[in-house]
Amino acid sequence: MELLITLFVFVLYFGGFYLMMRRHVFEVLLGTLLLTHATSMLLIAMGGWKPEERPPILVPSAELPLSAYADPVPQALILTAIVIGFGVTAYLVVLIMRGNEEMNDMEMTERPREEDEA
Amino acid sequence: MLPFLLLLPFFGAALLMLLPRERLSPLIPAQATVMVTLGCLALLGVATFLPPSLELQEITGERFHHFHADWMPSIGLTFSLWLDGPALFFCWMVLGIGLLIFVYAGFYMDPADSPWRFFGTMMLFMGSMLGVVMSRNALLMFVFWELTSLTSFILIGHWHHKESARKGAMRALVVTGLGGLCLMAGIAGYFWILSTASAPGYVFDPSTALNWDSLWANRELLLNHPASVACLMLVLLGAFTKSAQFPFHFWLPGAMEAPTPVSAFLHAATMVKAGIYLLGRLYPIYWSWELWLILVGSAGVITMLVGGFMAMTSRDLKQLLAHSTVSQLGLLTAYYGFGFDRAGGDKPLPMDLLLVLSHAMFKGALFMIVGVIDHGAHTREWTRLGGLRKYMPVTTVLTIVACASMAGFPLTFGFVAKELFLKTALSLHASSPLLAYGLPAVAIIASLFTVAYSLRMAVSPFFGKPRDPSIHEHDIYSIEERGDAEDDAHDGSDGAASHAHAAGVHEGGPGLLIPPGILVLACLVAGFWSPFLGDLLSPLVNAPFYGTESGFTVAFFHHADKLLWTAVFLFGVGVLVFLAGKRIMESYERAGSPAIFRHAYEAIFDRAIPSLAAWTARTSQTPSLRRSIAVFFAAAFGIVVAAMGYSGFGLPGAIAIPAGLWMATLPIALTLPCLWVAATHRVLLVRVLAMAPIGFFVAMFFVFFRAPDLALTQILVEVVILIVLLMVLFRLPQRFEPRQLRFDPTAGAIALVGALVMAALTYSAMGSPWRHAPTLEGQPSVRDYYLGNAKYPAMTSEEAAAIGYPGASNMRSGGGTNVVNVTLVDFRGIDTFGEIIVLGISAIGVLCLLTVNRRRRSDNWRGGALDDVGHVSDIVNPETHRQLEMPYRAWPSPSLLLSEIGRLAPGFVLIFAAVLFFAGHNAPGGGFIAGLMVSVGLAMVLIAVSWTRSRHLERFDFVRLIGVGLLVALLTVVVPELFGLPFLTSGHWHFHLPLLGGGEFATAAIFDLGVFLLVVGATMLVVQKLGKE
Amino acid sequence: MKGYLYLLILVVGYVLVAGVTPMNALFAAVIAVAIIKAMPQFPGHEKLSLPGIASPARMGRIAANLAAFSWDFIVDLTMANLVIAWEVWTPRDRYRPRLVEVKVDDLSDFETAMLASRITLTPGTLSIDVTEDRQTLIVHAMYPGEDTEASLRRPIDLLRKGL
Amino acid sequence: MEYFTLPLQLAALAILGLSLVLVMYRVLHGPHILDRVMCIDGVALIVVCLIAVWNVRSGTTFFFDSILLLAIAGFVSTVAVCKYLERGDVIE
Amino acid sequence: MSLSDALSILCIALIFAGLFFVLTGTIGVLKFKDLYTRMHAISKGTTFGFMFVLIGCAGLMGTPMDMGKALLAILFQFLTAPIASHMVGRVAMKKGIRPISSPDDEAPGVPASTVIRAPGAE
Amino acid sequence: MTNLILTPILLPMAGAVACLFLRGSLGAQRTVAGAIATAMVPLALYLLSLVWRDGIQVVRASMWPGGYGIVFALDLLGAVMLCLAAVTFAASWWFVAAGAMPRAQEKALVHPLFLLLGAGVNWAFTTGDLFNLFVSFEIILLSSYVLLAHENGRGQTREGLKFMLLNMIASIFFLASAGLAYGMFGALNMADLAVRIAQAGQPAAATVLGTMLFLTFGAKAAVFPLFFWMPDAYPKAPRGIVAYFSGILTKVGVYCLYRMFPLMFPAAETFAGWFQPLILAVGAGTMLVGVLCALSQMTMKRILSFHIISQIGYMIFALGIFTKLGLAAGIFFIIHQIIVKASMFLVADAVEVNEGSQELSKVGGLVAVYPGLAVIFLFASLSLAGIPPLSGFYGKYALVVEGLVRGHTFYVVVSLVTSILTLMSMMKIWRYAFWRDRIRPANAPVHGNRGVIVATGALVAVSIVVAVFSGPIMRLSTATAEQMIDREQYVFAVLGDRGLAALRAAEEASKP
Repeated sequence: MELLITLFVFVLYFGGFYLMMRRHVFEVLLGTLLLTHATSMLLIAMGGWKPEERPPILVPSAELPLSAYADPVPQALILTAIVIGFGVTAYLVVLIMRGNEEMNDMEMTERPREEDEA
Repeated sequence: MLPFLLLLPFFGAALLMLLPRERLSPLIPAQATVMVTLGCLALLGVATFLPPSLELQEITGERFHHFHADWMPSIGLTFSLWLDGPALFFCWMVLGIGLLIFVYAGFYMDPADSPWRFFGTMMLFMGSMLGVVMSRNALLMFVFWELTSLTSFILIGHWHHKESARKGAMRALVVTGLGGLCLMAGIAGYFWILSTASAPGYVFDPSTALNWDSLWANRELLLNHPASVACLMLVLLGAFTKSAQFPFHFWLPGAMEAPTPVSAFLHAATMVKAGIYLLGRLYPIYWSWELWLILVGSAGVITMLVGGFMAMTSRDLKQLLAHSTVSQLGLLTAYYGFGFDRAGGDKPLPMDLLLVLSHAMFKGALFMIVGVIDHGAHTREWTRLGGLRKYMPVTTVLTIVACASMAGFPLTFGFVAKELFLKTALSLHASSPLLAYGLPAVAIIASLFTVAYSLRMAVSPFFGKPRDPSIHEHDIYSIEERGDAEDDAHDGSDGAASHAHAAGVHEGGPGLLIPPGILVLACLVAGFWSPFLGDLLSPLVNAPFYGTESGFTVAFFHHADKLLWTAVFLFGVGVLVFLAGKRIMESYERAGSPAIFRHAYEAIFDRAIPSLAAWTARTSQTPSLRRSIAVFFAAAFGIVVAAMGYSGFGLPGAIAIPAGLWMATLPIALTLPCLWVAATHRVLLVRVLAMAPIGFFVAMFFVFFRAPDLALTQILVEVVILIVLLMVLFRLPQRFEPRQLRFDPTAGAIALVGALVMAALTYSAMGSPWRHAPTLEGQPSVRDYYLGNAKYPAMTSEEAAAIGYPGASNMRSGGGTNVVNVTLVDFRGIDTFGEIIVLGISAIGVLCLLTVNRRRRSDNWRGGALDDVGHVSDIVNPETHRQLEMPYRAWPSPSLLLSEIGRLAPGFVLIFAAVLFFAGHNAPGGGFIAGLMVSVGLAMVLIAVSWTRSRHLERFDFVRLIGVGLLVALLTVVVPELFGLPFLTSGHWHFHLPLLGGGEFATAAIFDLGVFLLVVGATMLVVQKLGKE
Repeated sequence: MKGYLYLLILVVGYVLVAGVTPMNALFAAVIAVAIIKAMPQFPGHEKLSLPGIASPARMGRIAANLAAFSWDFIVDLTMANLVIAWEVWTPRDRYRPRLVEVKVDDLSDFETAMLASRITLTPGTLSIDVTEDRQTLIVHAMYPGEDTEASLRRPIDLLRKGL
Repeated sequence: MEYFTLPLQLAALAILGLSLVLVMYRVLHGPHILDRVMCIDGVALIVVCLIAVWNVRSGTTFFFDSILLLAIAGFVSTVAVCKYLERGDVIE
Repeated sequence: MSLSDALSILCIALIFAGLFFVLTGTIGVLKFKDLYTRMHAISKGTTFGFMFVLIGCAGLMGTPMDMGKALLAILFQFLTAPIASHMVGRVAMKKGIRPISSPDDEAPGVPASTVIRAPGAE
Repeated sequence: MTNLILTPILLPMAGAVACLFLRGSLGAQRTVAGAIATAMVPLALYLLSLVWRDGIQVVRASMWPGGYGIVFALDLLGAVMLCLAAVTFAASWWFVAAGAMPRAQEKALVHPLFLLLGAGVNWAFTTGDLFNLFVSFEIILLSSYVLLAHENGRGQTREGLKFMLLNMIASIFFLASAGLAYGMFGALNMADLAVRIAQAGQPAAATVLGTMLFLTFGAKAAVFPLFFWMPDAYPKAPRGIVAYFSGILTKVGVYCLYRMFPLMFPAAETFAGWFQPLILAVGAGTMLVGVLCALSQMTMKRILSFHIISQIGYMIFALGIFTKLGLAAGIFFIIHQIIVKASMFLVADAVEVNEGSQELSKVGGLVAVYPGLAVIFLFASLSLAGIPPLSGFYGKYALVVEGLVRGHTFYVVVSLVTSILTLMSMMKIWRYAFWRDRIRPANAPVHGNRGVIVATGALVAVSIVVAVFSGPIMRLSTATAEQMIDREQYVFAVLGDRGLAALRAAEEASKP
């Protein structure tokens, strides 16, 4: 699993980084989505993977050792990160829309003119 | 006493700044300034004549008034003042001349010409100058040193409407500021040398290390350190720039754009002497170095020569004086330069108090006189003036006497000083004959110029016929001549002068003549009584610094043999030079004045640096978003790769993949084409759709990693983001333009490196043995702690006591079996608290974006997604699909089926959300997931039935819901405080109800409720506002 | 009536998922009522407040008809999938698709919707849309025959009887 | 449970994997955007099945919520995209 | 062989039956020539397969709650799958994608037997 | 009062909630926000005195022991930053409340957003957990995005987008680094992490992790190659609030760097070999590039924005020196910089509010009309340029001395060159806007607003206070630096004696 998740992380990061560097803002937005995914994958990998693990939901009846459960810490972190990413993305999406509305420019190569500062 | 003396002018300045200037007479500033100066003089008098009752200075062996307060002893900055000899002398000089000039300025300046600012700044300057000379600590001196530069800047630019004034001020500031920085670096260098030096018996004390006396006492350390030459150079740069020494002399003439009192006070009498003063302080340390001679001596004589020549060739009397000041400052500098290996023995020269004093007197007077001439004749160009003696008799007399002093004519004070200088120059001995004879020779040539321009000053304006008769008429050509016709209200050379245009050429009033008159008189008196003056000043030269036998032995014709002949020679040839002066000037002007150093300055500061700056801004700063991001990535990855390379970051060996896991390669393999489509397709919507499976695959990986909560959240977030994206999408252009689709190899390469870096980090971190190792001494790892304490209390009372909350042990446990949820609401509840705030802010932000100042520009608005996407030929493949030739028209209403059955479905969603919410603590779910679920359900309702059938959702104030959610969460965070517990402490109880069975309740559930409400509010606010667009 | 059915489904759904305890049932009822009351567009919102209790006989008839409807449905569904499977797994393409109209002018909106769903899950047919006047259901049929329209209307009767 | 042996599991997963690949072809290739939309729903269902089988394989039941959610997700996204394509606005 | 064993085997059989239908649906999606016919495949095949797989898996795992969730999911799916396909078909019609009338129909005219009244055309 | 150190976080949050409920009334919002903004200053000062007197203050969220639950720990560094944030916040708030922006805009939730921003900043200064720091960063960033684009015109959306995207990248780096910190060392608590890094003895992993964190916080602090998001965005921020942006937000990044390196990566083999050259080089580049870019700008706020960057370079340089005196100089510099930079922006805003523009080509001759503003500007700008005896000098000088003593001569030279260029560009503003003949843009508002000048003056007065009490403040900085260097204090406060013992043992073991 280590190799696989590494591969997945690689693929997602590659796509994310590449899209972030494109000229069209919408591609950049997709890039941020991919980067969020990639980072989630990176974080989930940090908990390690063992074949016999169970989800970190305790089974009171079965006296299982703690090592039988998956690491809850990265999961909690990712949950927080996903939510934050969600909030940021929602805002970003609307910002892009507004930016396009105002500047009529999806590429963002020019600085807005200073006389806009009225 | 000393602090009062020092701070009095500052208080005065502050007072002038704070007084209500509208209501008070504009004469008050001048009067106040004079009063303050008098007050300072009084204090200084007391300090001078009251014997210092304080302790004996160990090093200097003399008794001074001194004052010490710690400021920042660790970096060598202490508030140490003293009134040793030179300080005392300079204080008297500053205050004395200051008093005269302030009186003069009171009459000179137009009361309408910002007198508050002017006198306030003048006072500030006076205080700073006092600070410079009174500081015992070199760094403290630097503090005031910079203040003088600054006040000078403001004063030069007093008439800021003139471009030349602004330029001159800027130039003065930059040059002196640069020098100031060098000085600071030099002082820092001293501190460095002293702090790292070691010598037998030497103890480094940062608080006193930079005192002048301690610098002198430790001069051996300073001289023998390898960096001492660099330090010397730096400090000298400071002094040279301040005193306008070659090659930094050019700023001083430019500074003459200032009002005349300023020129007289700052740029003739006092501020430019600060550099000389500094040389005087350093001289006892360095005098035995030949390097000192080379640097200081040659700078001095060259400045003398250049200044003298420039003065000769000036038309403007004020410029003439400015250049003469440069020249005289060169003389003062050269005086110190000549200290090396004097014939008289291994004794350093006495401090040049006589020279300084004499220069201050005659130059201050002359500047004021030029002001009077300007005032009376409306021009300062001697090529226009002439025969003024008829109109300005007093001025004529004063000028002649002052110029005599400047030229060093016998019987004047200037002669005494000049004699002292020539004596020193002619007795110079150096290792190289070039120095030993060259420097005095140059100095003597420069002195010729001195005679010549003194004559020019004294003769040309006053005798002969007016060279330009028009100046007697009532015109204002002088204004035009100086090229600032733009503003005649404030123009003229001086403010007051402009009022006098109508009066023709006239003598100045008594207020303008008495102050220079006093100075001129003093020149004469001091000349006659110079032996007495020498006796008076001698004790002020600190004996230990300058040798026990130091001091001035002043007499006329002290060394009658050589000096007399030299003087005669000087005057004889000087007159000849004067006679040839006009021709020299004209040919010089024809040749075009080279002004190399000013041009060099301009080339550097007005052209090179701005263009370098513009270049930097152009290259480093791009408006393009894409390039910003690319550079950002490239830099970041480059640094990380370098870090890996440096640290020998390695990867653990490959780990075999268990058989059943090979299927996990499938989502990875399928992600690649998804990425391909997401990166290359022409239609935005298709790219969005291509992202959706990636989200599912990520959720799959969460499943592989046993993270049910994450899978749930991921899926829900994916859906909500899709809905939001779709709501926005049709306000964007629907398709990419072909040039936007080109592959970008650079981006690809950077992304490849970045992805490799991240993957390598992931892989190596997964192999780390430290993650689940027990932390500290026998404490469980974080993971084990969370798992172990989520349901059952594991904390003993001792442990509870150990962390400061005895008695808390019984309460402590998460009280739930879903460890992730317990972590979210309990172990790391504060993270969740922050996260919901982020969500709330984001929703509010969307609200703001959509409502505040919304101006939609119609031409920018690209709507009409329907047709745009529908008829795109590359979507509807023309080979396989042709337009349906059926009269099938658009439906005006939404789908019947969707609204009939689609509205059943949300009920399931909502009820399932309730399940997830209540189950959350013990099974996958929780407030956040339930909240998203409810939002999805509500969004589904809206999609199915449109706003018309859900008015209450349309009108609902979700901001308030966000507020309620935040409030609930905040209360759960804060309430434990009331019980004296740390915030967010939760408790949980089992309860049993009849008939219904038992249950469990944790206060964390209330927190979860807050989360739930906020999530619903935030998500729905976004959906609502976007949907109503 | 529809409201109660919906309520029942919701409560059962909750209990099924959350565990069969009285506590959960109570919870579920409260939440389900709240949901239905809060969302006026949910079926039954208007009628939920009426205390109309059907007679046991009628309830029994409804249950029986529902069962019949369900059985019919399951059979049809299975058939549909087998047909698709046959079409997919045999090399020859047999389908001759057409668009077919089904008159639904005598049905209420909800019944139309139910029928359309039903049609989608029957062999070889897929409901595409209802015309604007709500008179006709447009159906895509893989194997249209003469009796397609009639056979498609068959579930309506079952439905009619059921509710 | 013990009858669901590893080969069977792998076979089940392989079938699902194959289905996933096939349906992904439509998602990625189209040709019409509606094909993609329709098949995304299919992807969601197949992923659901994958998760279900995986659950059985790893012996946990905590993923049934995800299953329900994925089904909901597939439906909502399909409807939303269709509505977008049809009317330009998702919520009107 | 106990009852539970039998049930297990039944469940496994259900799973594989479901998988068969899922695969059928997906192959159909690949094989059929136009959008509408593909919709047949996906809306029937995968939904049906999904039901079997879910019931099978829930049966194997055994807790009633899981079965409840599976049933809820299936119910939901049956409720929504027709709607989804209807939405797709509706948009397809609206976008003017014409259905083919036979598998080898590449560029046919309007199918003769089909009469579609345009709403509001009269 | 167990939770006193959390009041600076919770109080503004409560205020924000109240403002959300009082959405209809601007007056009520102002009352609430103003009361909180004002109360924060004494509160922060009290907390500073508390920390000064009693040592590091620790609160353990939900009572979980340090290393497991989230720990909030306020040491001197954090307390100093809290004070600065509170002062800047108050000044900035009063500027807004004096009517710097149109009423309708101000009513549109500016106050709650600003309060949340303040809460987030205070949070970042207080927390002791790496991931929690990330969360607080997100609060800060999202509220600053929203505030930045709030006015919805003047190209704010576009600049807001750039600001947001580049910060998002930094956030992603942060998230990845936090994850890696857990993955590599198994801890998120910063003290725990410090102990574990020391225990693990894996310089390679520590180096890479530290580099990632450096990039993250460097990006937030707008250091040289990573600063693109900032100079275009800040001039577009709402009037008044921009002072808080400029004063505090980038310094949060600097604060994190100051927190991170002494605590986690002081080990010689990682720091001296890699981090020090890196930090110094980045610092030098930041100083120079920032100031050079500033020189070529023609609007006040853009000039000032680039100066933020340039001055960040000094702080980074101070970190690179990494000695007690160097860090003390850096902290002094931060103290000075936050206040002065905020007041500079307020000056620019005051000009904009009164004259309708802050472009140098459009305004001129202000010294005659607004003498008070001119004095304020002069104090602030000279202080920024490091002219003694104003507050900018001391930090700079201490930096120069310590740089020379530690042999970083090249960087000292760079800092001096930067200094003169700073002076030049400050005087450029002075020359254009304050000197010259009076120019007034056509769209200048009819009625000036003197209230904003008063708010500006108050902040400048604080900077003068800093200059006057530079001695005590230098002592405070030195004490702070001592506490930073002596990481055992922090570890002990957070983890107790077991943590301390573990740290000591690890340090013993790592010594050859």
